[in-house]
Amino acid sequence: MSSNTDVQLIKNGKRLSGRKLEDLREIKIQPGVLDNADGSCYLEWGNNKVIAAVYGPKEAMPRHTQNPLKAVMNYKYNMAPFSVEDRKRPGPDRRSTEISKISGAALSKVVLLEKFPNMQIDVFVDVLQADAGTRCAALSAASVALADAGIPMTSLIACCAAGKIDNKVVVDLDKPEDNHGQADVPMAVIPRTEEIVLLQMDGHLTADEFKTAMRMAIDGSKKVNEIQIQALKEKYQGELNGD
Amino acid sequence: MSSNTDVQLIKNGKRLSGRKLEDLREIKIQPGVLDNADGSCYLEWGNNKVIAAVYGPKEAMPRHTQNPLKAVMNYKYNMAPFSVEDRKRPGPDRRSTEISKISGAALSKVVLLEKFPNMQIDVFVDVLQADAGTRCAALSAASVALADAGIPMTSLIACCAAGKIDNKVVVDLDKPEDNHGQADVPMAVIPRTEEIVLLQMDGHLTADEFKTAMRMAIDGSKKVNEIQIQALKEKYQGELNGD
Amino acid sequence: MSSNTDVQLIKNGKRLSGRKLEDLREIKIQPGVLDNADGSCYLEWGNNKVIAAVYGPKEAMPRHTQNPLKAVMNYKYNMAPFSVEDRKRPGPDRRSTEISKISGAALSKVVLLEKFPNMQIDVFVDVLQADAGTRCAALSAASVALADAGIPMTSLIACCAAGKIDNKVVVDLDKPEDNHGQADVPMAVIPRTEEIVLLQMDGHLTADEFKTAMRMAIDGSKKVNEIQIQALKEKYQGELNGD
Amino acid sequence: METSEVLLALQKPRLYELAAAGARIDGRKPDEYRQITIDENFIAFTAEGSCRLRMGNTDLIAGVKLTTGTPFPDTPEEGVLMTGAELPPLASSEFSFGPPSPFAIETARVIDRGIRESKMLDVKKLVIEPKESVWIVNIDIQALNYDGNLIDAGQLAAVKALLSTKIPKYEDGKIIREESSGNLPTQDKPISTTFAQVNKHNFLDPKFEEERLADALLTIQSTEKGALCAMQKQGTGSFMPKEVEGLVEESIKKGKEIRKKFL
Amino acid sequence: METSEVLLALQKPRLYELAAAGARIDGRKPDEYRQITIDENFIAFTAEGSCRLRMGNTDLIAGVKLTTGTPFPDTPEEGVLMTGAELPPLASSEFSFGPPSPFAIETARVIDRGIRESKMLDVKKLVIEPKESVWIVNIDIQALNYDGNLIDAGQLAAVKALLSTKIPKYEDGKIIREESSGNLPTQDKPISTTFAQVNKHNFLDPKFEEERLADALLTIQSTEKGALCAMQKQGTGSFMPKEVEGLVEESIKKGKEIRKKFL
Amino acid sequence: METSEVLLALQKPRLYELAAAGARIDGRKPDEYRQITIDENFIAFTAEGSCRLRMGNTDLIAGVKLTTGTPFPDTPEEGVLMTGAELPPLASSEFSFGPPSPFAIETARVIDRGIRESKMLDVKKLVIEPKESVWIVNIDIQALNYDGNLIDAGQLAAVKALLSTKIPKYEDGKIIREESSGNLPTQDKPISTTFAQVNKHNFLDPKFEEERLADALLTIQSTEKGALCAMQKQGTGSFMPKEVEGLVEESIKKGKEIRKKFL
Repeated sequence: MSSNTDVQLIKNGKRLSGRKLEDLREIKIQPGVLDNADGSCYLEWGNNKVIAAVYGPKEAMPRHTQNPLKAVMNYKYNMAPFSVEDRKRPGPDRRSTEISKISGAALSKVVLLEKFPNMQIDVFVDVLQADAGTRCAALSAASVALADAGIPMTSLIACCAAGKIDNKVVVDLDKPEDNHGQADVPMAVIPRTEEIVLLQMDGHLTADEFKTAMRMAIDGSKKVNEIQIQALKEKYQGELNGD
Repeated sequence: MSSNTDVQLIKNGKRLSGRKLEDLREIKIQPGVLDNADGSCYLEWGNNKVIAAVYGPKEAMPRHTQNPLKAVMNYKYNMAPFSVEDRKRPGPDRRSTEISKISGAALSKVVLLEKFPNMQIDVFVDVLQADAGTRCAALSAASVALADAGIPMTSLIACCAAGKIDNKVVVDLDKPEDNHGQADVPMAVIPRTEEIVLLQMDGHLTADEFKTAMRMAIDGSKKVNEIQIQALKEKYQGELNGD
Repeated sequence: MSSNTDVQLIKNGKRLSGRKLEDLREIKIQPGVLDNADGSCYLEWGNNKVIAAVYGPKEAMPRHTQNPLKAVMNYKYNMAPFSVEDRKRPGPDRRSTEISKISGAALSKVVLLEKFPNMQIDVFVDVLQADAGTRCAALSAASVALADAGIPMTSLIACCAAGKIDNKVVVDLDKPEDNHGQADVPMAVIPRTEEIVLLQMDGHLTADEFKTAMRMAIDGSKKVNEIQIQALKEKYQGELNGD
Repeated sequence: METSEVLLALQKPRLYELAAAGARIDGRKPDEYRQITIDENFIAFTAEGSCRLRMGNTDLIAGVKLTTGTPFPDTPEEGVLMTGAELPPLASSEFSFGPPSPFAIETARVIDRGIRESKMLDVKKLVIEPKESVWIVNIDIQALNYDGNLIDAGQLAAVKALLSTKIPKYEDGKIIREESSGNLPTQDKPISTTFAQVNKHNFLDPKFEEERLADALLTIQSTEKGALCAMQKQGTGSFMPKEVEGLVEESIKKGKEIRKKFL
Repeated sequence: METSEVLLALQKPRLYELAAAGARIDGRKPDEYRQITIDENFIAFTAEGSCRLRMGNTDLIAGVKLTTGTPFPDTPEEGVLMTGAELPPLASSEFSFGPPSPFAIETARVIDRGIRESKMLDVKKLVIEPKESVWIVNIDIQALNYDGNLIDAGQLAAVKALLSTKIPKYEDGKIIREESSGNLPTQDKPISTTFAQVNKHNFLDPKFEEERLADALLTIQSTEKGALCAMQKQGTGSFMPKEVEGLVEESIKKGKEIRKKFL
Repeated sequence: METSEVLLALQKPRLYELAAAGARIDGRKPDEYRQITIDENFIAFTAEGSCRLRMGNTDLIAGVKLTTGTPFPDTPEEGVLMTGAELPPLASSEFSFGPPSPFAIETARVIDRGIRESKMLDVKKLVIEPKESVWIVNIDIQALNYDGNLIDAGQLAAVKALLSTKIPKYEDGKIIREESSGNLPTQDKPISTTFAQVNKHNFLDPKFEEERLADALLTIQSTEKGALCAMQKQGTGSFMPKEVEGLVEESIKKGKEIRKKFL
C-alpha cells in the first residue's frame, strides 16, 4: 500500500465514490460472450472490465505435464496494454505470474479435476480496464466462464476484497482508495461454506481489523455470488425458453 | 516512406545515380559459392550484397511441424550487424520476421513441396550490405540458390521493386530514393506467366500510378530473371565443359 | 588486464597482502555441505567463497542429448548477485558461459564418463563472494564435490592461476592484483602427471615469463591438491571413525 | 501437423466447391462484409482513445495510449507511432503465449503501415520539444475472438480509436491524464480491405476458414481521396496483374462505403 | 508427471496418517520451528549487508547490495526496494535454470511484501537527490539447499541482512564502497510464519515434503507491534475463517519469539 | 546424439590413423595454414572497416561499426571495444538460430581477448568527451561457411578490418558517416594460431573434422614484438607443459609469418 495516506478518503461516513463502508461497486456479468472459447464471461466491476475464456478439458501438452490422476488447471491472468494509466508492456510480468498461480490454485478447489485425468483446462482472463480489485474481478469471471463451459464444479467461487482506508475497514477498494489506502485483503471463497480459497493481504491491520476485513470480504463475496448465479440463470433459462 | 520529400531526386529525366526512370541498378549473380550448403548464391544489386544458402530437403524438425502432404518451406531473411549505417543488433526483428514470412510464401508457389512430404527446406539469406531493395535481392538470390541445390521448381521467381520519387514512377529505388521517395512497391513474379507471388506497397500512389508501377516492377523482374538464368547457365555449362 | 598499471603492487619483495611472489592465499575446503546434492563442497580461497554441488549420474535430458558411449558433463558456473562489488544481474552471461564450457571440458578428462552411457552428470558451482581467481576456486571445489558424490575419476584436478604484476611473475592474483596487474594465467592440472586440462591467458607475457608462470601455476595447483586431499580424508576418515 | 490443421483441411473441399460457383460458406456475397458493430471509447477509464469492434465473430479492442519519449534521430521533429497486436490464446486455440508470432507481427505491421503511410496522424504536431521530447502514440490491438480478417477489423478499430483520442495535458515534464489538451491531430482516414483468393474467386473480408484455406490473400488500403497507401499479399498462391487492378478498384470503392458508414 | 513428483506422492499416505494424530514426519510439534542457525555478514567482502541462514536443511543467503538510480515517478522522494529469489538447480533437483519460476517469483514477492508493508525501511531517508537519484536496496535471496519454507527462512535472513547493512559513502555522483555513511534507516522488523495444512492440522515451518504435499499453505507476517503486514495463501485447499483467525494469533506470538531470539 | 555427430564420429579412426604418421586428412603439413584469401573493405558502403576472409573453406566477414556511448564507469577515459560472432545456420548445419551458443560466445571472446590485451587499439584516443562520450568499436564476425578454426580466421579478418577502419566525423553530437576524421588509432597487430591435438600430434589451423574430433585445442595469440597476449585451451584432452612451450614458440614464429604476409 502507499506510504502516502494523507488523502481524505471518507467524509461523513461516505467514501469518495459515495459508497458506504460496506457497499460494493456495481457489478455486471455476462456469460457466453466469446465464440471460440468453450466457455466465457465478460464482467464489469466498477470501472474494471475483464473477460474470461475457458478452453478444455483437452489433452495436456507438453506430454510430461500430464497427470494420470487429474487434470492440470492452467490459469493465466493478463493485463491489456491499455488497461492501466501507464501503458503496460504486453506479456507476463512478476505480478501477473503470482496472481495466476494463486488464482489457479483457488479454482482447483472446486473444479472436479479428477474427472479428467491427463487433461488440461485452460482459463485465460484478460483485464481490459483496471480500477483496483482486478484479481477478484478476474477470478469471479473465470468461475462463471467455467460454468459456462459446462465444467463440473462443486461450487462457484466468488471473490471480493476488503481493506483499510482512513483507519476504517471497508469493502471493495477502488483505484483512489487502493492508491491512498492502508491495507488490502483480496479473498475468494466458496460462498455456501465460507471456505477461503484465496487470501492475500498487504498493508497494516491489527488482528481485530483483519477479522472485520475478512468478514466484510466474505459478505461481499456472497453478494458477488448472487450476481454470478443470476447471470448464469438468465443465460441458461433464456436458452431453455428459446430466447 | 519518408515525410520528407523536399530532396530533388530527378533532374532532366535522370535520377541522382544517373539512371533513367526504367533503369535497374547493376546486378551480379554467382551461384554455388558456399561449400556446406546444398545450394547457394551470392548476389550484388547496386550496393546491396546478399548471400543465400539452401539446406535440405531434410526431415522436418521438431516433428510436430511435419506435414505428410508436403515439405515445409522455412525462409529466414537476416541482416548482418554491419549491413546498415546504424549498426543492427544481431537476431531477428519484426521487420525481418515479416519479410521472411511473405518471401517463404512466394517461393512456395514454385517449389514442388509436395514431392517431399514430412521434409523441410531451409532457405537462409543474409544481407551483408544494404542499399534499399534488400528483400527483392534476397528473394532473387534465394531462387537461384534453390536451383543450385537441385530442388525441383516449376519456375525461378524474380523480383524487383517499383516506386515513386519526385512524383514520377520509377523502378528499383536505391537508398537515397527510398529515404526521400513517396512510394515503394516490392514485387516478385513468375517471369513467364507474370503471376505475382509477392506484393507489398507503402507510400502514396493513385490507382493509375500503381498500375504503372506494377508494370515496371514486372518488367524489371524479367530483366532480373535473365541475369539469373545467365548465371545458372554459366555455372552449369562451365561444369559440363569441365571448367 | 587493466591498462592502468601505475599502482605499486610489490614492495620489498612482498605483495600488498603481505604474500611473497610464490605464496597462495589461505584455502579452506569442506566437502559434503549440502543435503540435496549427491556430492558437494564449500571452498574459501582468500576472500573467494564458492559452493559446488553435483547431481547425477542420471538419465540425460532432453533425450536427444544422450550419448550411447558416455555421460554428458554439464558444468554451470554462476555468480550470485551480491558476489561482486557492482551487483550482478542473476542469470548466465557471456563470461560465465565461457568459463562453464572450458571447466566442464577440463573435468571430462578425469571423470570416467564412459561408465555412464546415456547419462548426464550435473556440476553446479555458485560463486558467493568473489576476490579474483573464481574459476580456479570453482573448479577445485567441483572436483572435490565429484569425489564426494562418489563419481569415479582417474584423479582429482587442481587449479591455480599465475600472473604478472609490477613486471614480476607471481602466483594466485587477488582482486587488487587482478585489477592492476599485467597478465593472468588460470590453469587446471592433473597433479601427478602435470597434464594441463585448463589453460587461459590474457595480458602481456614474454615466452619466458609464460614458462615461469606455467611452472608457478602447476606448483600452486599441487598445493591446492594437498588441501583437497586433506579435506576429503578428514571427512571420510571421520566417517569411518564414526564421527 | 497439429490436429487443428488436419480438421481445418477437411473443410477445404466444400469451401472450394462452393467457391467454384462464387458462393461462400456463410452465404455472403463475394464483396460483402460481415456485420460490423462498434463500441466507441470502450476503455474510456484508462485509455486516451479506444474502440471495441466486432466484424462477424471477430472481436477485438484497439486501445490508444499516449506516452512521451525522445524522437528517432532521423526524425527529430516528429512524434512516434507504435502499433502492436496481441493475439492471445483467449481469442483462439490457434494462438499461444510467448513472443508475438509472425502472424501477429505481420498483422500489426500492416495495420501500422496504412495508418503511417496515409499520414493519418500529423506527426509534426506531436512534438513537445524538438529533438528532446515527443508524443508516442501507442496503438494496441487486443484480440478477444479470432474469426479471420484481423487486419481490416483491427485497422478500422484503430482508426476509430485514433479519431476519438484525447491528448493529455503536459506540464513541467509530467503527463496529466485527467486533463486534455485536445484531440490527436489527424488528416486522413485509411481503410483496409482484405480479399481471400479461393478457387480463383476473391472474397472480401474472409472469415477464419476462408483466410486459412485461401490460396492467397491481398490486403489493399486506401486514403480518403482514393489513393493507395499500403498493400500486402499473403499466402502461397499468386495474383495476376489484371486481377490486382480489379481488386484495387474494388478496394477503393469499398473504402469509401466503410468510411461513410463508420467514420 | 515427473518421476520426482511420483516419488513424492508415495509419501503422502504416511504424512497424512501421522497428521491425523497431530504428528509430523520429523517428530516436531505442530508449532515448532526447525533449528535456525545464522551466519551474520557472511558476504562481508562484497555485499553491504548479508546473512546466511539455515532452517533445518533449508540453507540460503540473503545479500543486500546498494545501487543508485532514479526513483519511480509516483514516489519521487523515496528510495527503492527490490527483492529477488534465485532458486538454482544447485539447491534442489526440483529447480531448473532459466527465467524465475512462478514459485521463485512468489517467494520473492511475499518476502518483499512483508518488508515493504511493515515499512521496515524508511525509504524517505534513502533519497540522494529528490526526483533524480535515490538508493536502490537490492535484496537477493540465493538458495543453497531447499528443504521447504523458503519464505520464512528468506525473510528472516533478509531482515537480518538489512539490519546489518551499511550505506556506502556517495560523493560526486560516485559510490565509494570502501567507506560507509551509516546504517540503513530501519523502523520495524517483520517476521514471517508459514503454516502447512496437512489433513486438517496446521504445521508451522513446513519442510519439503510437508510443503509439497500440504492441502494448503498460509503465510502470515507481522510487525514488531503485533500488527499484520502481509499474508499469502497457497495451495489448492482452503481455510475456514476461524482457522485463519487462530493462525493469525499464533503467528503474532511466534513472531515475537523469533524476533526476540534472533534480531 | 544428433545424426551429424554420429556421422562425424565415423571419420575419427581414419583421422587418428593418419595422425599417427603425422599426416592430415587434407594432405597438409602439421604446421601449414590453408590458403588464405582476403577481400579488403568488402562492406565499404555501410561499414567503417571490413574484411572478407577465406581460410580454406572457412569463409567469414569481419565488419567494424563505430557508434558512440558512455564509457564504462571504471574506465571513464577509454573507448570501448565490443566483439560479437554470428554463426548462423547459413554457414553450417551445425549451427542454429537463437541466442549465441557457448561455441559462438567463446569464439567471440577469444578473438576479443587478443585484440584487447595486445592493446592493438589505443582506446585512450577514442574519447570524445571524458566520462560522457566515447567511441564504441563494434567488431562483428559473420560466418558464411564454417570449416573449422573460426578464431584464427575471425581474428585475422578483424585485425585487417580494424587497420582499414575510418573514424567518422563527429560534430554537434552527431555522427557524420560520409566524412572521416582519420584512421582508427592502432598500436599492435595480434595474430592468433590454433592447434588441434590429434593422436598426440598438433596440427595448425584445424579444419572442421580436425577441430571437432581433436582431443584438445590450443589457441595462442602473440603481439608484433613476439609477446603472448591471449591463450585458450579447449576440448577434453590435455597438454603437457613442454608441449605448450613448444607450441608457444611455434605460434610466435607463425604469427610473424602471417603478419608479414597479410598485414
